[in-house]
Amino acid sequence: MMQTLFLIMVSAYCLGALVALSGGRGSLGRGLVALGAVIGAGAGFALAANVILSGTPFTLSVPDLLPLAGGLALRLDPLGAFFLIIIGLGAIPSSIYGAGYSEVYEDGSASLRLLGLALNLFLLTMSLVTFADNVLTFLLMWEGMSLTSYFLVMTESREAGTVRAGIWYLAMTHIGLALLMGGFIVLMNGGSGAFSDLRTSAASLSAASRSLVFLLTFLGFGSKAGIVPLHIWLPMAHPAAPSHVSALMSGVMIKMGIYGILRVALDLLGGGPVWWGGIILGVGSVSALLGVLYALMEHDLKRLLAYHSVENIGIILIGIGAGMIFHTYGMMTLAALGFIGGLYHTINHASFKSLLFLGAGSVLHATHTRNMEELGGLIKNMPWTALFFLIGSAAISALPPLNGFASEWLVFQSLLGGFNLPVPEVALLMPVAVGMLALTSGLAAACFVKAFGITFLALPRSEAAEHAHESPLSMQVGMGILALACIGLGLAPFAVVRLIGGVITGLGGLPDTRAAFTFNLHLQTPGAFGQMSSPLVFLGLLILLGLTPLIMRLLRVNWQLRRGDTWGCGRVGQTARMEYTATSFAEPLRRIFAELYRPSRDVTIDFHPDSKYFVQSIEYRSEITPLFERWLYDPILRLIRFTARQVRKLQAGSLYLYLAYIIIILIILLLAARWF
Amino acid sequence: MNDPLFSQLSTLGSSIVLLFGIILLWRKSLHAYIDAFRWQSVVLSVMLLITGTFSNDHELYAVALFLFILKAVVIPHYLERMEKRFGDHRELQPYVNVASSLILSGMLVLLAYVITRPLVLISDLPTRSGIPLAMGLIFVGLFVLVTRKKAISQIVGFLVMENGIALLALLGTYGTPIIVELGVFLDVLLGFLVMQVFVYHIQTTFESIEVDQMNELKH
Amino acid sequence: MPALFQKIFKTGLVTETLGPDDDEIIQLVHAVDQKTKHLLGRALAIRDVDAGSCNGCEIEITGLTSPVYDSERFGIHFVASPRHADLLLVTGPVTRNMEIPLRKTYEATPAPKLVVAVGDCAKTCGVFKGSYAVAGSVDKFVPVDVFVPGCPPEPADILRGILAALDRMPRK
Amino acid sequence: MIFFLLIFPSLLAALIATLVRPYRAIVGWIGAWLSLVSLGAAFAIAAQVIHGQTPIWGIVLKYVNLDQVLRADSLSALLMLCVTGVATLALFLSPGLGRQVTNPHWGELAYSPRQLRRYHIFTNLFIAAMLVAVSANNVGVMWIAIEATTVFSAFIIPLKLNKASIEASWKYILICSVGISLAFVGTVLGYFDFFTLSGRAENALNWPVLLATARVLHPEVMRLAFVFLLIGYGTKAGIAPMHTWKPDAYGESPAPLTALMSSALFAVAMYALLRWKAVADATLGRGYTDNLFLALGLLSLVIAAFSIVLATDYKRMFAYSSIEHTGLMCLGFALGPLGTFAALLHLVNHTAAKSLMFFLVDNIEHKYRSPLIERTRGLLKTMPWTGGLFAFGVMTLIALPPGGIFITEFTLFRAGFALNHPWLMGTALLLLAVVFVSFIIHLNKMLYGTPAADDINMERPTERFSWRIALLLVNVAVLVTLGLTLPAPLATLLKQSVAILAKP
Amino acid sequence: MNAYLLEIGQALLALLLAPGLVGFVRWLKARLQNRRGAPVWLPYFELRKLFGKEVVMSNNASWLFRVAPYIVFTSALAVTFLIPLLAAPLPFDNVGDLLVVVYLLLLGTFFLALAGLDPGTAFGGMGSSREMTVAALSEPTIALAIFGLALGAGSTNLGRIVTATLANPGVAISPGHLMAFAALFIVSLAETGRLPVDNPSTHLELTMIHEAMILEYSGRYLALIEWASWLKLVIFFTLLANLFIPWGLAATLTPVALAVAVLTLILKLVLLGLIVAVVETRIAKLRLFRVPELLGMSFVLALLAVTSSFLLK
Repeated sequence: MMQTLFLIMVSAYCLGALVALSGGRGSLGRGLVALGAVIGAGAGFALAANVILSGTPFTLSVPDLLPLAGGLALRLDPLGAFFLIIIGLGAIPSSIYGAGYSEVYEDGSASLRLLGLALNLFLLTMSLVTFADNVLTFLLMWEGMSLTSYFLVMTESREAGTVRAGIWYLAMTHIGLALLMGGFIVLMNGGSGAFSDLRTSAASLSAASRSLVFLLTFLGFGSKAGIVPLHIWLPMAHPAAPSHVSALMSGVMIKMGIYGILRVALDLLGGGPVWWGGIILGVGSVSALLGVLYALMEHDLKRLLAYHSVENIGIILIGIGAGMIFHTYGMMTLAALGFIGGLYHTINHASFKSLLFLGAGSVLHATHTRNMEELGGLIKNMPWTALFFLIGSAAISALPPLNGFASEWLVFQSLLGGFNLPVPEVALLMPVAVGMLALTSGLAAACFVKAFGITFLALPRSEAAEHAHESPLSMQVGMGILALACIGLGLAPFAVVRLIGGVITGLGGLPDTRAAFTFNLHLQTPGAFGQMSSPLVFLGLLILLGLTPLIMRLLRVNWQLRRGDTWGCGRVGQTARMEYTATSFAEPLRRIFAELYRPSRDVTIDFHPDSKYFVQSIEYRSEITPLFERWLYDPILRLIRFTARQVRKLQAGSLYLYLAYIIIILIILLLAARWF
Repeated sequence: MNDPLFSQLSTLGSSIVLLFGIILLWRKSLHAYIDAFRWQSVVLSVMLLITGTFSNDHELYAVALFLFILKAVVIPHYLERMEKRFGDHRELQPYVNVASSLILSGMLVLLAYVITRPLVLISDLPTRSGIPLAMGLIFVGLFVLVTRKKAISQIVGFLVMENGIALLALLGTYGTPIIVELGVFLDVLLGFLVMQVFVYHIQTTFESIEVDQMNELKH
Repeated sequence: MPALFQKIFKTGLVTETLGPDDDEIIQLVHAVDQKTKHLLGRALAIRDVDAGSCNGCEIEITGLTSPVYDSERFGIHFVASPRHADLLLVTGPVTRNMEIPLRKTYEATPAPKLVVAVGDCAKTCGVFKGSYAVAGSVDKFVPVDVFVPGCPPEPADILRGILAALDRMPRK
Repeated sequence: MIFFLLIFPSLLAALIATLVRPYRAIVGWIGAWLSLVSLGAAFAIAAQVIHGQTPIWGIVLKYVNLDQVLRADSLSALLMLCVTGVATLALFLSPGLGRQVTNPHWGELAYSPRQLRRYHIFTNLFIAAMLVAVSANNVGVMWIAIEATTVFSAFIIPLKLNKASIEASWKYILICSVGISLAFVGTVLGYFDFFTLSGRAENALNWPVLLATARVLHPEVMRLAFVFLLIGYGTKAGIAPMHTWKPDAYGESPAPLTALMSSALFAVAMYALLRWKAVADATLGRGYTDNLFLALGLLSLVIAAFSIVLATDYKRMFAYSSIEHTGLMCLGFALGPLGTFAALLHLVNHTAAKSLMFFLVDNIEHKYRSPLIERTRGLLKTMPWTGGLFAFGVMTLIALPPGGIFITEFTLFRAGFALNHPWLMGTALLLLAVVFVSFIIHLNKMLYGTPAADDINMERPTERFSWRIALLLVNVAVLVTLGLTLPAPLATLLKQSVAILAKP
Repeated sequence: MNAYLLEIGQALLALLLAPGLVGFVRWLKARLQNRRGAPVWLPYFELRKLFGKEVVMSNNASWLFRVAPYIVFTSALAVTFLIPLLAAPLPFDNVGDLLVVVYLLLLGTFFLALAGLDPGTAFGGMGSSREMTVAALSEPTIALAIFGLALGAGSTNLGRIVTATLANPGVAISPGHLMAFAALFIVSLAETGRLPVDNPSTHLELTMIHEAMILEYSGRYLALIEWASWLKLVIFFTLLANLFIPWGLAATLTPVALAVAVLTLILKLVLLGLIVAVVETRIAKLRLFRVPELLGMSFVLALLAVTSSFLLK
């Protein structure tokens, strides 16, 4: 059964890729390419569900491939299966959506062949990452995933900025790979690369080596996940890619970083000293806060969403970091709570971020702009997209009863458990994280009021937005599936938590903590630290929402409604220029966090030539300082360029110099040979 | 003749060979370079003959003959032809002036002594005391290559270095096996011919055989 | 802080009380009180529209909210948006520039609604009559329920006007 | 006999090219098809070696004992495969075959018959010299053959006589000649040691004999000798700081020669160095040579990495990439059996990848008529096949899967960490990251965008699939195969070679 | 069954008390301004009036504009089922804890802010922007205050917090508790749009926060929104009162106990109303960009509260 599903998965992706390679044009071609991806993802989803429900891993080993490091070893355990489910969750709707979305490339502005090929291979390699059971298989699939996604990013290579985005993406991802490679190799300690051997060899490593492995892999996976300050590729690459690819990258691919962190830190290394968790927690908090703060300043819809991915990865890491800290102190139930919170947020983020990117894609599809300042009023022409985007916005803002809330609630709960920690210094991390997490979610809500409000509400700010049209059915279906997932995941935390509880059982010595939770309609944390029931909250809201108008009707409330002009203090006509803009919406926060943004303001006023009392135009420009670019990346790049310029001088063109090198090295080595 | 005499002779010969190498550094005209090289080669062939006699190694006679023909006759001939054609009789302007060159070459010979110390200690040949001189000559040849600006002077430097190697082989091992020796001669000849061809090319393309103007290709 | 509250308590209530045997004006006010109770659930939201007045009327209107008159005790309060308002208090002659805003304000007010034109100018354009900038009296543009004469009318007059307008309120 | 089949076809081709004047296309074709014989012979030798036989050249002349002058073990067989493989490719893709003679579009880049004749003579001689070098039993003969490669290749670097190519070849000749002379000094010193121990012997420079006696040789002498050999052959292999000729020569030679030099010639020089390293290791123990290799390897990596950052000329960029890979292989050969294995496999991969790159670069340069990265934009649009393969090649070179270099670099780093060189390997990883990023930047510039020249049509790609592209797909196939799996015969060959080179 | 009736009853009670509380605060403020002021029950009449009026809606507004009031109202109303107005623990105690309460209120704010943007006026956008800014900045304080409360009780469930404090009265005057109370009080002022953050009776658009968002609303929608915001005041006051000083809450569902509970609740609300009125009389509205400083102070207070709880544990 599992074997068959696996074969279906691999062959469907491959067939999809082949169809793409043979052209993949026209609605049939695009449909077939998408079909391959959908079947592949579906089979993967089924396989993963099978593994999780049955609890028995799926294994497959091909020793003839990659014989240098133990062959291609595949093993899908529940943890991998969980992430495979996330892939399925993101891939199925995105592929359906992509079938419609990629129609815009039929005019030859991008290669449909490359897009379809890379998309299917991307999904395949990403799926296989979760299967990898030895180091080389893992790295190979990891790199395959990065490479194919790079080509996906480069789809619209003619657009300005895409090439730059591609470079940054590939560079960051490769630096990540180098770190991973280093980490894994230290972990292998000269032995075999099979994960089962690594678990045993990890125990024999020295504490310093273990910590080195942890740091290297954390940074390596973190660069993929988009932790601050390694996040800078996200806001470049995600907007550049086609939207369904952005959805996959942001919704699914960066989660592989989370998978890797869990796999290595928890599973292979089996946990470590408390500062590991502290680092994860700290990085998570900072990522969450900075992610959302930068998102607030963004007016490019997709860049905004990309920064929110940084934020949500931060939230996930807060949960995981808390879990790691508890794990260190042997507080397994609380540890499980932290991990469950993190993982739950992972799958939730996959659903709502994919949904939001697909929504942004629909907007882009209809208006050809991502600049929020040129959008507006789309809710009238694109009601479905607006509804789906609204659901996504509410979910990402952690509004009950949607899924974002359920997981943030769990993360909060695990942090609140922090007062049980025996060491006060460590325990004090928790309230700080609580504060940052709360600020983050508040700012996220503000940001999505901006994103949804400026994009979809009020009057259209440009010609394009005015003539927007609803996206085709396939795109709506893709978004609809994800919107349902957002609602469903929000309403069934009891089931999801149970599943995740099963997934993490046994990792790093975590016991089966499922019994510590109650799993009826209420979600109850261990020791009844907190309880809630999102289905009941939903039900209650629904009942009240129904009852309120009903009672109002019964009480004979005046039900008349008259349409009129917007009240604007009596001004003659309302135009879009009078609306609040995204910039002005974010202005208070820009001022409040000016220390961070260090905004530059540039106001130019043109006066009428005859009189300085008549202003002709005012140009206002304000930019925020890109902190990390300026203080982290620029110095490194400058250093490299400086070194490069020095090294270039070696090759100065003079033959005498070249011969002199030979003599000098000869003399040095001869003297060395004589005396050393 | 007995061993001490042979030892004396070989050291003397090596010294003379090295001296011709150092003379190069002192002289300033291409013509003098070629002359020095020619005489050096002559001394080297004589040494080969002597060594052949002492060690009863008849292959060395053949080697000596080859060496003489190649390095004392053929190559100097071609060098002179080139010199006549391209030499502008101006003094060579080395990168390092003569005084410094001499001091540096002295230091290089000293370095050769230091480096070849184990060789001298290990070897039981009567010729062993000349080994440092041979190594010194190799260094001096390299030094000429690095500091002299004309293509022809570089060729001479290279040939001097080759002589140094031949001397080293002679003093250390009474010459390498004949097949290698023959191959080496062939290579030297071919290499010289290629270089010669290139000197023509350089002259026609750059209108001068000053090598230091060839620094367009960089970075 | 103690000083502030000391002063508050020392001063006591400054609002004029409404005894049953007071003069006519206060009787009126009582009437308004009664009316609003019945008609508008005792809460009357007023939006003031300055259609071009000399601001004399505005000063008097402001007097309404002062501690002395304290119109709030009758449930009369001023609001920031005509959407929230039940009654428009229009002052001054309607200038050309205020013609459209006045109409729009009227349209923006949800029914049931009333219009009280305050001051002589609102009815006759007063001294501004004939000015190139004046478009006409208030009733030319919106249906006026009550005119309150006076230049400017006293707060009590305004209250009376409001009362009269409430009489015209359509019954449910 | 088998050696005859290996080496003679090239000599025959050179002879034909000499005799037929003026040059005709048929000469090139004959040479190309003859190279297949060499390739077959190389495969036959490899097969014999795998089965445990040691082919030798069993000819005894009266005065000169040629009994074992040529001999093949698995290391030689591996190198023969590399050399003949690239040689076949180079000869088939040589100028003078098919359309390249007459295409007027190329203007000054087209070759005259005289140049083509020269090209075909010396390329074949060059190949023959390399084959002799890898099959020579006597390290002296090996030296001679390698010296000969310098001479032959020097004739064809300036196929077009212009300032740049003459400058490049003069530098090449002098640097390599000096280097190779130093290698001879090393050889002489090695022989000196043997000589002082056991007197005069004709077969003393035969590698197996040398290896067998190596254990009793004097370490002091061997240390000196190895320094000379390292500098000498290292010059030829392009190890820093003796690498300086590489960018110039690669930048200015005709593409097939560059391909041969960057992949085959480099491998041959490395091979010579490895032979001597085995001997030196037997005398000195592993540590000494390993440290030298590590030091120079790392230096090469540093210089190459930072030179690539600011590269403006894509041919020179690939030359620096060669230096980078040289450095990596040096590291590998110093890292025990596993490292040696990885480095050898890396050598094979690099041979396939680099030759592929230089043939593609040739296509690109013909189209864009400029080696500058700045002027070479929009490759994927203008030349979809070349551009695609180019992207594949670059990505393979910077160790992205599915190219084989990914696996070998991984194994190499594994070996390094296993031998407790974390700082060294960490530095190397960082440098590789610098290389990676720089390459990606350059690659992206070339693949996308709009070309500077007006006459290059962006909208309708003119490049079609041809047998020239198909031939290059062989390289791709090799790389992908080696990236995903390791065929059993090759594995045996590699393991045997490692056994020869690295005694654990 | 009785318990569920109690749930409904306390929701109705909250709905009923909300206008009265606002009216009381207004009346008190009027008295402190030496005015007679409107009667306490005026807000009830306002509601009745607004429900009786028609709705005028902007042409630019979308369906969201019409849905938002219901969501705002419903989310606030839903909260009243969760908080211990009269008794603890409630039957719905495990449906939602303090975090659910906070996020349900955020749900209302979210939609109200969207509705503010919908008609496309500058004021609406301004109000939304400011409202979300203040809401976001007060979030961490609330979360930390919850943390502090939960620390004492070992749970975030409201019922548990109440019972824990009742069982251990000393907690109520612990420094952590007091500081958390102060912090939450400041945030309550911000969240419910009171001075010094927002002036509920301002007519000046440029200084508005909450009012600016609802400038476009009229009739029944306005009524719902106003009611919801008054409800919010009750909710926050109840939280302040009953979580920190839980005495008076009915532990059993006897009529007497409930009557006492109602009375104490009203008493507490009156007391808090008094405090608010005094505060509002005493201090002026802060400039918008000084609000973060105030909220920052409350955050520090909350953090200190938590820290001191840790140290005293």
